[in-house]
Amino acid sequence: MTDTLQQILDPTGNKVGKPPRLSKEVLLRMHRAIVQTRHFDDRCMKLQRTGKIGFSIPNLGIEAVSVGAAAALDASKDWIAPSYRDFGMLFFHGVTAESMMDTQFGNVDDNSVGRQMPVHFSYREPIRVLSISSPIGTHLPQAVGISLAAKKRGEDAVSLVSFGDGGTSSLGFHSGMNFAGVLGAPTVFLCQNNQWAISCPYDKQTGSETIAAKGEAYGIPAVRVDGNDVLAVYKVVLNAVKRARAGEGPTLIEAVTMRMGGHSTSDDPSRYVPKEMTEEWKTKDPRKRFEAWLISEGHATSEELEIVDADCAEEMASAAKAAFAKSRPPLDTIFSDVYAEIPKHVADQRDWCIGHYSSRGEGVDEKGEFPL
Amino acid sequence: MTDTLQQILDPTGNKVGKPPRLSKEVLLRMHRAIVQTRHFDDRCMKLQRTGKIGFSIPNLGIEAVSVGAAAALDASKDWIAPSYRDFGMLFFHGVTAESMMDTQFGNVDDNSVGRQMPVHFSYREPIRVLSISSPIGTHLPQAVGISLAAKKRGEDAVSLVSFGDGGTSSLGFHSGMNFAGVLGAPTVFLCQNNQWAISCPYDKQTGSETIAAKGEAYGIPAVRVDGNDVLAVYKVVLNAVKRARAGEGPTLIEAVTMRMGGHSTSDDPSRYVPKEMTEEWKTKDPRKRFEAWLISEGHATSEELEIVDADCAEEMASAAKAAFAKSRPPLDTIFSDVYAEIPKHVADQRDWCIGHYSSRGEGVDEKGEFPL
Amino acid sequence: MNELTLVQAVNDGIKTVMREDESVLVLGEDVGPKGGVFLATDGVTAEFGEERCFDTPLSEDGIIGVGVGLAMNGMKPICEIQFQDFIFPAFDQIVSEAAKMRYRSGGQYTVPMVIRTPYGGGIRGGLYHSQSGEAYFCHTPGMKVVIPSTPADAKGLLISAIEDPDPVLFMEPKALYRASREEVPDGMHRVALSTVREVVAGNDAVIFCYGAMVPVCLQAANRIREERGSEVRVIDLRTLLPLDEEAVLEAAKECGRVVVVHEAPRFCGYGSEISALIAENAIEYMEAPIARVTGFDTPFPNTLEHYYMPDARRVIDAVERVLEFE
Amino acid sequence: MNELTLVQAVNDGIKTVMREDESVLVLGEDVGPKGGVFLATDGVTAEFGEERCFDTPLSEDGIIGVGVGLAMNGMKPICEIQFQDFIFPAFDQIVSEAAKMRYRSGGQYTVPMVIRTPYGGGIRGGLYHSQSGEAYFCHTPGMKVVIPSTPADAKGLLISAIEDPDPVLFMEPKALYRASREEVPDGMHRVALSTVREVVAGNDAVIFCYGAMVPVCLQAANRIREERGSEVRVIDLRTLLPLDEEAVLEAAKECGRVVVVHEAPRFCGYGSEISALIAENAIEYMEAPIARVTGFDTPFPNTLEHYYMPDARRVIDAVERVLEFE
Ligand SMILES: Cc1ncc(C[n+]2csc(CCOP(=O)(O)OP(=O)(O)O)c2C)c(N)n1
Ligand SMILES: Cc1ncc(C[n+]2csc(CCOP(=O)(O)OP(=O)(O)O)c2C)c(N)n1
Ligand SMILES: [Mg+2]
Ligand SMILES: [Mg+2]
Repeated sequence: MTDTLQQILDPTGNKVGKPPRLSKEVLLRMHRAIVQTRHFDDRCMKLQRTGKIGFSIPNLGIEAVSVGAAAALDASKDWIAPSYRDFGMLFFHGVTAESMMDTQFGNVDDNSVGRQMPVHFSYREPIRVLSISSPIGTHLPQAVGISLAAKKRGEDAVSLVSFGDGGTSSLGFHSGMNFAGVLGAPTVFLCQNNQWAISCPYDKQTGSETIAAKGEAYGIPAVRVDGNDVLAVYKVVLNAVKRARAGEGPTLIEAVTMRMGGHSTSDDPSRYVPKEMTEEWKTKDPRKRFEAWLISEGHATSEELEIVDADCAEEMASAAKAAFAKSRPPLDTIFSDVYAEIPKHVADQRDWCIGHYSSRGEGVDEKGEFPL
Repeated sequence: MTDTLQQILDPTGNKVGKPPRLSKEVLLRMHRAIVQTRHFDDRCMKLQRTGKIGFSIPNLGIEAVSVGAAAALDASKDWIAPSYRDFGMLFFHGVTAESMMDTQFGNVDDNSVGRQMPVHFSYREPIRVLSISSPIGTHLPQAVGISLAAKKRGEDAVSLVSFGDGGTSSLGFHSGMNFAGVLGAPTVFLCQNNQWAISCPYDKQTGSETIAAKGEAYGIPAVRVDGNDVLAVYKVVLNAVKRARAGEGPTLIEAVTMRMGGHSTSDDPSRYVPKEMTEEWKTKDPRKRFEAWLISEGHATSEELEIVDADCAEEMASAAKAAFAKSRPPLDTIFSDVYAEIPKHVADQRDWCIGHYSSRGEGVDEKGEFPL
Repeated sequence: MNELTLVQAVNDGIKTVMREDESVLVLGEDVGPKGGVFLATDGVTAEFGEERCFDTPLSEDGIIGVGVGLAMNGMKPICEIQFQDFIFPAFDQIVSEAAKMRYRSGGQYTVPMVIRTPYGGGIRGGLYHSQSGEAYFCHTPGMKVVIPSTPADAKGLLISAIEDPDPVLFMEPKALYRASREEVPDGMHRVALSTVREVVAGNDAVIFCYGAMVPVCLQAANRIREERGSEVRVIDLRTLLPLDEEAVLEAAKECGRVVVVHEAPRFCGYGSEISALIAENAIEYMEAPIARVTGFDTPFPNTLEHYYMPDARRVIDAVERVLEFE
Repeated sequence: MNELTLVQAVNDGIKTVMREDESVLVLGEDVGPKGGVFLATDGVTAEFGEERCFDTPLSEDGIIGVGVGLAMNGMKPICEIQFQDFIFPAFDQIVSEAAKMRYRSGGQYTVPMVIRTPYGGGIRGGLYHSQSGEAYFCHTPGMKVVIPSTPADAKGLLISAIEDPDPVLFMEPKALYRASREEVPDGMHRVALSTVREVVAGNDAVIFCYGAMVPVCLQAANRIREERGSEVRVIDLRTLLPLDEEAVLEAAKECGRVVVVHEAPRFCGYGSEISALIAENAIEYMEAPIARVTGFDTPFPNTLEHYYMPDARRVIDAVERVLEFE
């Protein structure tokens, strides 16, 4: 089970396994989420190159993992603890591009109130998306605690936690998997094995043949899936979610894929990624494969898909425009949310800060209003 | 390989596997180290009960793991990073009982200069024994670094790191195993699976069937051995040492055993260890088994073994007496060894401290001399 | 009311809240059937079952990380770290996660969690069973840090900490666990966080202290009164973060002579913040140097620990120096 | 001599020592072919091979833990932590192990290791790519903590740190990595640890600072001289632990008016130690409150980071308050 790579569509979109039963509507939502992610990435790359945002994370190549996994969750009760490379999860569940752009710009409408870097999303609606952290791996035990809380209350909610191949070396992988294995937590561990952790290749990250092989160390069943096959990802995640909901405990899923862009907008992968490797993986593109199948099954025509493409491009352009137009968060947001109630020393610093910068004529937002 | 329990002697001392080739002299050294450990433990328990030392760690039940493993090392070049429950490793390599008692008393001759609690031994001679730390698991990556340094210099030294079943949950287990697997470090990882981590039983420590199963997660070959069979432990550790020396990388060994006493002299295991479990393991005693075999093979007579027993009892009594008679470390040892050179602020504190306590007539050692 | 030791008061506090609030859980190493190595959770599993008080694997990162998750999803975990010296594997989960969750999520996610841990010297614990790491956590916005020094405060502050909506590190002075007994109110006894306690009144000088140093400073103040008639105020800070800075400044201004006492090393210790606060906001009231009586800037020793830790005589010396300064 | 930026000077320092001493190794995330995310190790693997400069798995605990072992067995590892914000998973290995190894083994084992890490704000890094955690490490006896502020010092202090027999945390102000260039001596240029640097002379007041705050304070002192003719001394502390306390006290006594500046939060920050030191040993020389100009007691924000970090204007304000105090 841990050795075979689960696959439903081969790289050309031919069926090699049994596709899951999914309505046309859901299939097209999945497709749209993939296309949205691509255009969001493109837009962010442009915004970063023109200095409008500082940073972003390309998803190119791994979109099927995010989208296939997200589609297996029930937004009314489940929790997602994503990696920073999971934009497709948000799109699938209906987070708006504008809201995500708000985070990219760190403007007043950003859910993290301009405190975090771009790509560190946080949502409670339309699905609970854990506030993303930069330190790698910390969200694994958290996802375990979250699902355990649900289990203790007798709810059948599950948490899905997503992380990279590099993330398997973190403390959180070890403690999260260990606690989940012992406590039978209803958590789905999804490793996006995209072959690289920034510049570190898989074989310098772990001596293990596969990531899936790591499950046994914790008594957690594991499965490997072709991460560029959105239907296969959906299917294995759905099985894991069902197991978790039924009280059968955690599952580890290794989705084998490839990071086709740089690590981030600041990275130059040509310094370390062999060209042949990129070339080879280009033939396995997750979007092309899925589109070929959608067309061959009669779920969509290629004209319809082109319209989706144009639509998503436009969606991202206007989302960026809207987010860019918003003001930055007001000065007092530096000081709020440190605690539920603001302690006196922090309040004093806030008052001093506002007084100081207003006496300098600064701290005034783009709209010309004093930002408080 | 990881599922079968390697065994040479069954609980009654019958051969069920092929004994390693070992000289009578070494076999008797191994035996003596086991007996020394027992008597050292007994003596320490008495010392603790009478308030002469604060604390000790009983080795009862696990002596064969320590001794079998230590016997596979070459004292001229190898390094031991022991757990705090490995007294037999030191005895086997000829550390004197008095020196170990010095640590138990934290007196002036203690290698840690009375800074650490009892059982936190540290040696460079007769074999390099890493200064034992209380925080669990920190010594695993250190042992990897140590062996890696040797490897980088082209030496064939290996490091052996020993830890408990509880230790497999620590950060250091994950990072140490991971780095060793990737870097091919010549480190032998020896897990003393004695079923308990203080009061936490094995099945609450990990969801894994065995500790050996954890090797694959790091690409490290693993083996399970009967930890109460000193010959079998010796054999599997020797194989691992040979692999490491030959440049074939790390091995994980799970020695299955049982902690027959309390976790420490402060612990009352009757609160949590099921009686039947203790009863069952009593029949598997490592010393009895080894002695039966030594006698049956003609390496010793039961009279000779009785002499060893009496001898070791006497050795521990006089070691304790000698260590007890020594003075405590002088006051300035609070301040030395913080850095290679004492910085001014620490020197100032030292001078103040000595001045202050001598003005109070304190800081004077038992011999009535000013301790500096 | 019952006469309880400090550790019994902690135990009573835990059980009292657990009876009131089903969402309160206990997790940590050996907290279950064994009742914790100091018996702080004695009988908790017996009364509330394994679902609500459970042993964990040996992983502080896991204890706190899982605790953060439990707290984010409606539970109120009380995480025990067996000795404060073993909290460092969880440092990232505490300072990067628990402390920053509310802030980084714009208030969408919060971590109402208590981390209980025994700290401090005096039990011959050497380097790793004696440390006082409060300063590490007090430099971490988003955390609250509480240290009781009496049984009644231990219960009252612990209950307030559990009810607090933010992560609280609750450090228990293990040297005082069984040092004395006092009457501890039954039921949901609360002591407000971020309030100090005047242990002894006085206006000639003030000693700021907390935890196991409180009885030491009390003894010092009493002896100074007996020996030279000076009235030295002793303030038990109780909550180190967020500190009641006004109370500290007021006492400093009223007394004009200040001594700060803690067991932890001096350099960048918690005492330096108290000194700095006063030197920044009330220096003109100071009639003497602001003295610190602390552990030394070395790791914690074993055999000689009683020379390392401040005792009444060392406090008296410092107070006298401060009183005599002109 | 070459004109180098600060990060180039770090690179030059690493290569220079590696040419001299075969036991020096570099390990960390992305330090190999990529040359580190800031290019501090650019070309090191190319020149010295993978054996001496190698990428590690994503585990700071492993980087430091393996580094400690390498150091114990004759190597001199330079461990890179990609951002100081990510050092916390290794906190236990640093404070419990590296810092205490010599002490607990009675000098039998030592850890001559350097931990290099970029720290501080100003690059729009938000909560987790901006922090200044020096105070956490300065409260840890056994550690040395060094922060350069110029290219020449970066090279000279780094070489001294590598040659030092004890573990050194070497924090590099990433905001200054490419801020300017200066001539940096070739070869084994050394700057002694535990010595401060006078950046500007003056006797009306003194500013103590380090790292990225040094140019900010320099600018403040220049503007104060221009605007009001006061001569403000600026001292770059360079080594935070062990601190040259005498130099600090001497400057404080000579100037009588003190401002301490850092980016990290104020509460229990490094600045509190400087204040406390002076309040304890030189209060009678103080003619004004000891002021601190610091980051706020909140996590580090992103969009508004330039309101969070002290700038020259904030420093000037504090110095003026101190100068005008009567
Ligand atoms: C604890 C920690 N160390 C280092 C980093 C810096 N860092 C950010 S992403 C990354 C690589 C992550 O690789 P992987 O987990 O495979 O995810 P991917 O980027 O490939 O999706 C590193 C080293 C970090 N964020 N956190
Ligand atoms: C990081 C850390 N957490 C907790 C402890 C307290 N503690 C000391 S020994 C121990 C149990 C260790 O069990 P195991 O590793 O199985 O070794 P054994 O005692 O059985 O030999 C615990 C929890 C510690 N020393 N270090
Ligand atoms: Mg990756
Ligand atoms: Mg054990």
